[in-house]
Amino acid sequence: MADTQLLLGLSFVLFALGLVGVMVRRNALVMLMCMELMLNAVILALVTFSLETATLSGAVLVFLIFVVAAAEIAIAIPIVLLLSRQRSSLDVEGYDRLQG
Amino acid sequence: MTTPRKPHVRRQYWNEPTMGWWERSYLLEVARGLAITGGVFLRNMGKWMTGRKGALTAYYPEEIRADYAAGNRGKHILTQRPDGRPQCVACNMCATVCPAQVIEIDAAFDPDDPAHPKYPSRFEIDYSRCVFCGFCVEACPEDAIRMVKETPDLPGFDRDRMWLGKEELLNWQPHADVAKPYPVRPAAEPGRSPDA
Amino acid sequence: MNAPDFAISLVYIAYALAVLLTFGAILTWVERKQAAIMSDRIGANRAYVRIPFTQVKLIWLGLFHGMADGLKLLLKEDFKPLAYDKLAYALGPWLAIVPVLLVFAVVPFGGTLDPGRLFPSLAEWFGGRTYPMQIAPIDAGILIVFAFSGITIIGAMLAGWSSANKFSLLGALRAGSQLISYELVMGLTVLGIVLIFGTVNLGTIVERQSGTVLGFLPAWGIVYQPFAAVLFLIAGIAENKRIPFDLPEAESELISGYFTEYSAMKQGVFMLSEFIEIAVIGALFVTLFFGGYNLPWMNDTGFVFPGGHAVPLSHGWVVVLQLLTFLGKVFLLCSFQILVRWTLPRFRWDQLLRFAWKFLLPLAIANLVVTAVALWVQQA
Amino acid sequence: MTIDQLLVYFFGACALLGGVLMLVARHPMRVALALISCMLSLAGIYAMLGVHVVAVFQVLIYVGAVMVFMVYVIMLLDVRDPSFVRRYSRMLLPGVVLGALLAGALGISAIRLGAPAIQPGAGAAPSYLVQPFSVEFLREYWLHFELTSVLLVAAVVAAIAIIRSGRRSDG
Repeated sequence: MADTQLLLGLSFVLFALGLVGVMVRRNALVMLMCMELMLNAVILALVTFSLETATLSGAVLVFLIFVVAAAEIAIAIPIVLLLSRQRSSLDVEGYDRLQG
Repeated sequence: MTTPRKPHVRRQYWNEPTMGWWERSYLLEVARGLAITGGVFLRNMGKWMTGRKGALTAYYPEEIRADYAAGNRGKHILTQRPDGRPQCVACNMCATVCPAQVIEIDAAFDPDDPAHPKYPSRFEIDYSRCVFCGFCVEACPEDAIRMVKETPDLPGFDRDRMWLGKEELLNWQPHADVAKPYPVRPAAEPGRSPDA
Repeated sequence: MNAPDFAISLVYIAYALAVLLTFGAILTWVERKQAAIMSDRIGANRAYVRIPFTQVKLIWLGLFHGMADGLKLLLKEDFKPLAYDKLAYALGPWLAIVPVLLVFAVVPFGGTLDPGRLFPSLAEWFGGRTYPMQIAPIDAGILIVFAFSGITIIGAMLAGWSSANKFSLLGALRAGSQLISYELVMGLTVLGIVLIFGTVNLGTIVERQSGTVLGFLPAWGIVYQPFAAVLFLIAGIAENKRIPFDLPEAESELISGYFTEYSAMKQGVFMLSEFIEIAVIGALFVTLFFGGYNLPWMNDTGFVFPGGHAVPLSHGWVVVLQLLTFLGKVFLLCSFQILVRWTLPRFRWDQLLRFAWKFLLPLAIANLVVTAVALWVQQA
Repeated sequence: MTIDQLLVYFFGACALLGGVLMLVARHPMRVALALISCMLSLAGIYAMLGVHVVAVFQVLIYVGAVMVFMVYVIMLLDVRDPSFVRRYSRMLLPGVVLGALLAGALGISAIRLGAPAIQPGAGAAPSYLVQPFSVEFLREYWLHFELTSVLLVAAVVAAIAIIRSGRRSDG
């Protein structure tokens, strides 16, 4: 059995990477993918906890996260499609119409 | 702003297939099509397995088609004199008349045969270009070139193989029809010089 | 994992690779020859191998055409286009072939192997352990199949996108939407089988297909689920992009679709993966619906016919018979796919997607519901 | 150190590399490739830990569905815009600092937490095989499972509504 804390650390680092990605990248699609990375990190943490506590609930929660991820991508991608069709750009810094 | 699109009118064709709803549903028809092709496959496979030929096509070079027309003439031959020398006198008339210009003749002088001193030292036909029109046979004054029913053994990986030379053209299976008896003429009078 | 397990795994992997690659090479020839025989022709018969220093040419009905093709693809110039993305371009063929090969890892190609009984001199080393003839007897069998075939989609899409060619891009778009649509259908049809046999482990599914129903029918999946079998086969042929569904690589429209810009062995890998996929789809179909390695009335000790007449067989013969049965069934399925490919006309693009979503998918769901209700009634 | 453990470390390193590449890569397709490799490595970790169900579904849903959709959109929307030339926004420095802080804080808390509160093996070790897992899943969590389907339906309806509204505004 691998070191629990190592897996947890990997999960934290991946989550931080995803967060940094969402914050610093300009491309909307890349930001979406970084959010997927954050979800993946959470899944890793959940699986680790589930193994550690010897209960199934962590793994079950993973499945619910899968569904959430699918739903999220199903809504986010059409929004990105529409945005890019309006501006013909995926650059989030161009989307400043709401700035008032 | 945008021009209204013309309504799409489906063209009616005279040979429009008529299909019932069952055929339109495409299900049974798929099975029927598979049955037809599968049946053909099984029948042909059975023929192959039992040592018969399950195909309509021929192994081309190994197998000569059985259904050539009766009048088909596929190969040239040079007729021979009784002593085996070609009857050709190298007059070049066949080469002149040939529409595809495939016959090449080099004439040579043979002092030992005063009756026919001019003979072809080289007689070649390029079968890759020959159109098998038979004009050479018509043009020959000496009945030296004829066409026979065989087909030359041409297919190969090399275009040079499609040039047939004098030896191949003389090397025919002598039929009664082709081996024409050559009337033996007296030798030319001595003193008349043969023209070179 | 100890040494005997490791050795057995190696043997299995070698066997599976040999079978798959042989199928890939042979099917190129079978496809041409069968098409020729179906249309009253002779077919490929020119390639030969000459025994060195003699004039003896082995033609063997043109069997060496597959080898000649492979050699040609290996020796051709590997023409590299100005790819849009070099990494994705290089990755495409690999993502196309590796998952296809990996799918075979969960397919059982024989019953239980007892190496101790097969080789008495090694019995001590093996210590009486038996091995199911399956590279990875994982309980998530079918799920793994679908997981891997999802990766092939990405391979096709990467290949098409990175080629910087509009035909490739169109082919990739078509490949993506077609494969996703039909994978859904495939998954839903398989669920019926999963309901009936109560497991997703392919090994167990095959084991439950031995024996008979109603006394005379072999207890194969196709007997329980004939409808799902047809749907699965349709979806399977669509999954490996062959002719009624070959829109992603439609020669007449898109040159050769998403691998237009590939040449030499890279293109060969795509072709090979397609032919291997025929065999893999055949193997999956055999596993799910045709009883895998089972022959009617055969069990681990020999044949037991309905009249009570028994023909006992030694373990070695049973193993060989099971392997051969599996291979034979897979070959029949491959041949059937080739028959379909040379019979049916192609779909149009909109028809293809409409067929998947408006015809196959409702049918698959209906089949699933009917199966579930029938099982519920039976259990109640 | 067994080979399983080595493989876990290897896959972990691959996942980490994929995550870092996601931040560095310029083209969204490269980012997608990095994310796919990261997800596959995570699936490898799960498989090595014995959680086969999660591993398979990780590949099936994330790589086979979500990422295919993503790649499809990247392929479809081949938009060239300034975000290709300048990858990072003005938030680069604060973002990186914040990310490092977050990772550090989580790591420190994990270290300080030390041993888990619940000892492993307290209950019967759960089986992550498909059959027992799904039986348990549907027996205990069937309501959640059904609710996710509501979520999915809502997502599909929303997606269709978004596409419709976009089409209307186009004219």
